[in-house]
Amino acid sequence: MTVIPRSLPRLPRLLIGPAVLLLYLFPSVFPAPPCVAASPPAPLKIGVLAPLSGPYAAGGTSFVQAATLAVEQANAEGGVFGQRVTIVVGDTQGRVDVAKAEALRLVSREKVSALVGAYLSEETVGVMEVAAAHRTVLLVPVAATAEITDLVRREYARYRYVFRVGYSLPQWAEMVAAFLSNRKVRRYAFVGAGIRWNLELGETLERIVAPLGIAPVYSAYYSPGNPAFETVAVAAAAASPDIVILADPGRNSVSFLKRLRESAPALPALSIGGALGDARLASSVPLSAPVYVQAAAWRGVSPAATAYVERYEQRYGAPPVGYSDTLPYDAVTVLVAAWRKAGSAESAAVVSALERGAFSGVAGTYRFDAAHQANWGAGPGALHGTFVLWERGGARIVFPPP
Amino acid sequence: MGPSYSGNAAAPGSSSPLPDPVASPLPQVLLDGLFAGGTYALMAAGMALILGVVKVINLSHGAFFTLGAYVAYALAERGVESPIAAAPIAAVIAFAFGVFFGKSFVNPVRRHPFALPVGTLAIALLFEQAAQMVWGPHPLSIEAGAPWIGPGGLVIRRWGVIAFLSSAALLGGLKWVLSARPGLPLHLIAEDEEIAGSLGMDVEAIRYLTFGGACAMAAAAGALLSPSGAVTPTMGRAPLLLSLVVVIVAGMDSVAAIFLLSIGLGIFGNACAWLLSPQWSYVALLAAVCLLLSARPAGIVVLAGRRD
Amino acid sequence: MSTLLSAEGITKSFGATQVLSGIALSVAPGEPVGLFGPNGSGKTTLVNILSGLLLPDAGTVRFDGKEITRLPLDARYRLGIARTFQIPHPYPALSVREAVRVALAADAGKRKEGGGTREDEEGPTEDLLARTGLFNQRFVPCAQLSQGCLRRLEFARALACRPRLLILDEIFSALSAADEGDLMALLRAANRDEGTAFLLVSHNPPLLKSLCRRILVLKEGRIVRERPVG
Amino acid sequence: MRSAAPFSGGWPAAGIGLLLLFPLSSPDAFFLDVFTTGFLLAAFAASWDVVGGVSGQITLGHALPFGAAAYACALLTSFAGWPLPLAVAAAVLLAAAVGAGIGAISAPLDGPFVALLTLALGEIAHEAAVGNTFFSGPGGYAWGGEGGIPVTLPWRDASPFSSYYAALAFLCLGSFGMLRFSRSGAGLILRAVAGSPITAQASGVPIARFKRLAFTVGAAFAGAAGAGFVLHVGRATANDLSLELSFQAATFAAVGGRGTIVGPVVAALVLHLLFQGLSLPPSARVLLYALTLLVTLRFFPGGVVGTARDLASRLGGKEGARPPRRRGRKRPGEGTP
Repeated sequence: MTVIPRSLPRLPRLLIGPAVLLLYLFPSVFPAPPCVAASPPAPLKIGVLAPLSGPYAAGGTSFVQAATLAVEQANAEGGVFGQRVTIVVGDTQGRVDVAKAEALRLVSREKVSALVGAYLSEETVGVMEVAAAHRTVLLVPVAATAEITDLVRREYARYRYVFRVGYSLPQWAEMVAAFLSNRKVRRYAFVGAGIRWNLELGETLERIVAPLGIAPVYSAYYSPGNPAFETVAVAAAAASPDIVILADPGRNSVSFLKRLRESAPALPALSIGGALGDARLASSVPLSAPVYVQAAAWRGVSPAATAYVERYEQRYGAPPVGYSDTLPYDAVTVLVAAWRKAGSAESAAVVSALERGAFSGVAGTYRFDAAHQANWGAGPGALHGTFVLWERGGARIVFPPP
Repeated sequence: MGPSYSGNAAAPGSSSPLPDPVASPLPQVLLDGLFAGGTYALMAAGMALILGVVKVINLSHGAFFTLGAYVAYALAERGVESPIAAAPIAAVIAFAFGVFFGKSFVNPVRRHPFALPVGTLAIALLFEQAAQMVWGPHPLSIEAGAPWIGPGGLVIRRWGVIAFLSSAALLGGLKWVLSARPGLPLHLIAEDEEIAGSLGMDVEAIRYLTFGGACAMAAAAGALLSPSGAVTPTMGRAPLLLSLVVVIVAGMDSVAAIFLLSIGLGIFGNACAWLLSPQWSYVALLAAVCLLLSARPAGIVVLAGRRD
Repeated sequence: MSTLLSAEGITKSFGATQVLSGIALSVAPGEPVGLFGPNGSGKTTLVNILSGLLLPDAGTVRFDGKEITRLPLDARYRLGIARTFQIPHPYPALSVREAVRVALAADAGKRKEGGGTREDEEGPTEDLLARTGLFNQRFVPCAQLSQGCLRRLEFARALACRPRLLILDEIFSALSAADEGDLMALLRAANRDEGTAFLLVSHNPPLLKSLCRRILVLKEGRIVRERPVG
Repeated sequence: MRSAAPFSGGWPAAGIGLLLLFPLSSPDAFFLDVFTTGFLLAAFAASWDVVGGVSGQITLGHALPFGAAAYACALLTSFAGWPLPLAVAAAVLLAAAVGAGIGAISAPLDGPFVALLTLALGEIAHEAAVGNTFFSGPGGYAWGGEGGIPVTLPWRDASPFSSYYAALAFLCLGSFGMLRFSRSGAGLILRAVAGSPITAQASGVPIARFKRLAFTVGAAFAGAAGAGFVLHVGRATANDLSLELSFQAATFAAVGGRGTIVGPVVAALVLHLLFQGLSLPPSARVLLYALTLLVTLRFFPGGVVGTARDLASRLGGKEGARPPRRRGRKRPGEGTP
């Protein structure tokens, strides 16, 4: 870089040289705008948004793995209107600004026909704004915050493209309540990370089980920064509940369960989806008392579920955990079915197809209510998820009875 | 594997054998606090060595802790169950990495007290991402082994004892090394590099060997503690903060202060979780740190007074 | 006012060792006073207490009749008490000119709150640099100055606030003849022309005799003799 | 730091001109969004440099004023219903007050103790934000916690061009203001305090007051960046108070060059655009980011712009002897010896 001689007039001379150079460079960085597609019809793209780096990479990776499997399944069945379906992945890194930027990339540059994502609540609400602004269908498999469906209800015209495939917090509590009453539990302890999602789930569950004569004897929310597992485990054991409900889908659930088994070997535990659905983790926890895991679906719930689990295990070497992989799988399956039903990938048609249709997925048949929330819950005809019990050989479905 | 629960799906509320209720769980909470303090001390041992001799706040210490845990997991998968066997192997691997980074980065950038910690942060990022690529982001877990039951139903956690004893051993060893004959070079470099250099000591070599040694200590700690929780790429971040607190507040001058402060913080954290609420135990710890820092007279007057 | 600076009953101990026990001294306005004592007699500790760097265990320090025992170093500078350090700590990243401007800015802050602005400082800075013979090195980073120039910079910094009392801690030790000559001339000029009193700490009796009118002798933390110079 | 050598005067102007022309090459909305976030993070990195670079107080809690302003904007517009400009002004004032508070607590400390204290204060704020559900929104569910709080904006979907130019204008104004501050009398005194606190104090500088001033000014600019960020993203989340954000600002300053203000801005822009803009696969992105940090810090430990500036001043002739270019300098008066 030669030092620019000082005698020349300053600003214009300086500006022209590098400006021309970089402008010439930059356009070559982005692909030229796609010219008219003369070649065979370009594949239908689904944008998948999930955290693939940072603390939430575990959930995000199984999210993308399941979506890949679902697309391969759709292509095996001949694709959609004769076109192949592919996914384009955006790493949201667990941050709302990155999630919005990646959503923008998938929609404006990759020209995806629909979005599936994201993983955390704050990421998803950010992506909703992008989907609404660009009128792109967005299927939300995992984020459970009520804010998503509330926005659809209050501003239907803008947010009607958003559908939630996963269960909302009240539905989650409803399913857990059904399981507790089935197990004839009277007193339970509720423990989890001190985040809003857990606080709301705990309050909703307490409200729903009260009329059933079930009450929490201990509830504690530890801070993710310094989770004092031992103290919480000791306190939970001291309250001698019938069961400890562990509302932490992340890695802390394993650590906490180990502490609980050290403090109260005979105390049963229920993990609400996530890490403890992984066979490798469950095998490292003493089974001196039942370890129940709640999942969207499990091997044996339906022939489709069994086929999915076997294909997943054969493809990725370990069976799905039943939460951050099964729900995205169903989201992509529902989307492809909606495309086929609507006869086109155009958003308005797909929205009306999703609003009226019933779509079969691994966890059962999905129908969407006025707030575009899938029909999870304990009622008849609802998607009720599965509760399994870990045993030496593997997991056995215990509720609802097959 | 513990005794498998062969009972049928009887109502869990039925009278299953619970240990006789301890009068009040406070002694158990304090004992667990002791063990938690042991884990902070285990991490702090390596950090103190680096801060004292290499004079760098090593933010990659947590990543080497994670490396040790993954080595223990890999060995457990191949049949070497006990973490105590895994610790030395993890230490050797970490020592090699530590020496490499010590020689290629820490030494050349030593003159810049700000670029160094940021560089160690980049090393931590490197390790976390490499661990995620090799073992995947999913949490992994090693069989923890049943705890011992002490007097009055007191649960003595296996990994807690390991953490407490090995941290006492490591810190004791560090104290002996620094004060006795073989540790003289370390001590001199800690005091004044120029003098040590002028006495013909190869300061450069001692520096990166010490860095490697501290990384080995972190990896050994990671291996020893791996059964206590889940093994994930970002598991090293939480203990790093608390050990950093201990090392800087206790200072390098007394190894015993580091051990006692770690135990104190561990017990204080658990007591807060028990008396206040677990949600705010981390905030209570951090508030304690703020008070400790502002109470510690590290102002200008003291420094200048000593210098003249 | 008969005394500019007065100190009574100054005692200070570090841990077990009693460094100063019951020091009393006074400096009249414009009076050149010397402080002589072997190494370890507590000279530097006394200077640190008088300049506000250290708090005494007991005793009071007054300036212009007002008590300033607990007043910090920077406040005393703004009052007109400037000190130099035996071991200077130069700014690593600032030039000589900028170092002097810092002192002027803080001093200007005394007259009108809000710190000196750039323009009105240009004259005094150049003038001060010229008087202390640092004009040619004004853009040299302080860290690269010779020992002699560092002492001149100490002087410039102290003179920046047109002090009424200068506390000089071994300012002349280990200097070249030229530097020593210049600085002695500068000190005499400040004392004669601007009436600046000074307390010169030194272990060089001839130097003290030639500059001071009265010499205090400090031994084991006490003032043992006071010799007026004829 | 030596005042601007002729070499570095030209480059920022060229850079800004370039960024002004860039949108004319019609990039897609994603790239404009990445640039906009880049400008805001660059302003944040520069505000870190006011505290960590100019006044030499290494802070690891600089996300605190940033997040405080973000949350203030969100709470004031969504909960208290304030108009946006008023909320932003109040947010910046709050951030400055937070900075003054941190400055007051950390003034007596120095070195690693300041870093640790600010880190602890930042983590406390982050825990409070994650664990707290502030209030219930119109839908009856609670806002706050890790989900964050939305900001009620007067516009629905801002056009990428308007947010790009707004952020660029903010960056230019902010950096110009911070450069002016770092080269003002107060900036000079702060660099003196950073260099040798004892000599500064012996020159009559009330160092606690000036250290607090550095924190207040840095926090005010950080707050402005935080408010800008929350206007662009539309939501204040606990990540705005996270340790990663504080470390990111410190990293950009280390790579760019502490104390140069321009250095952290350039480093923030280049690193952010390279690693968010090129949409590399995640593991490759993180590995490349870490390796770039290691290599640049290994060969430019004083920071890229810092080293470039020193190199240029050595190249541009014997700087020592020539006074720097200064507009309208009076001839030095006849100093009477």
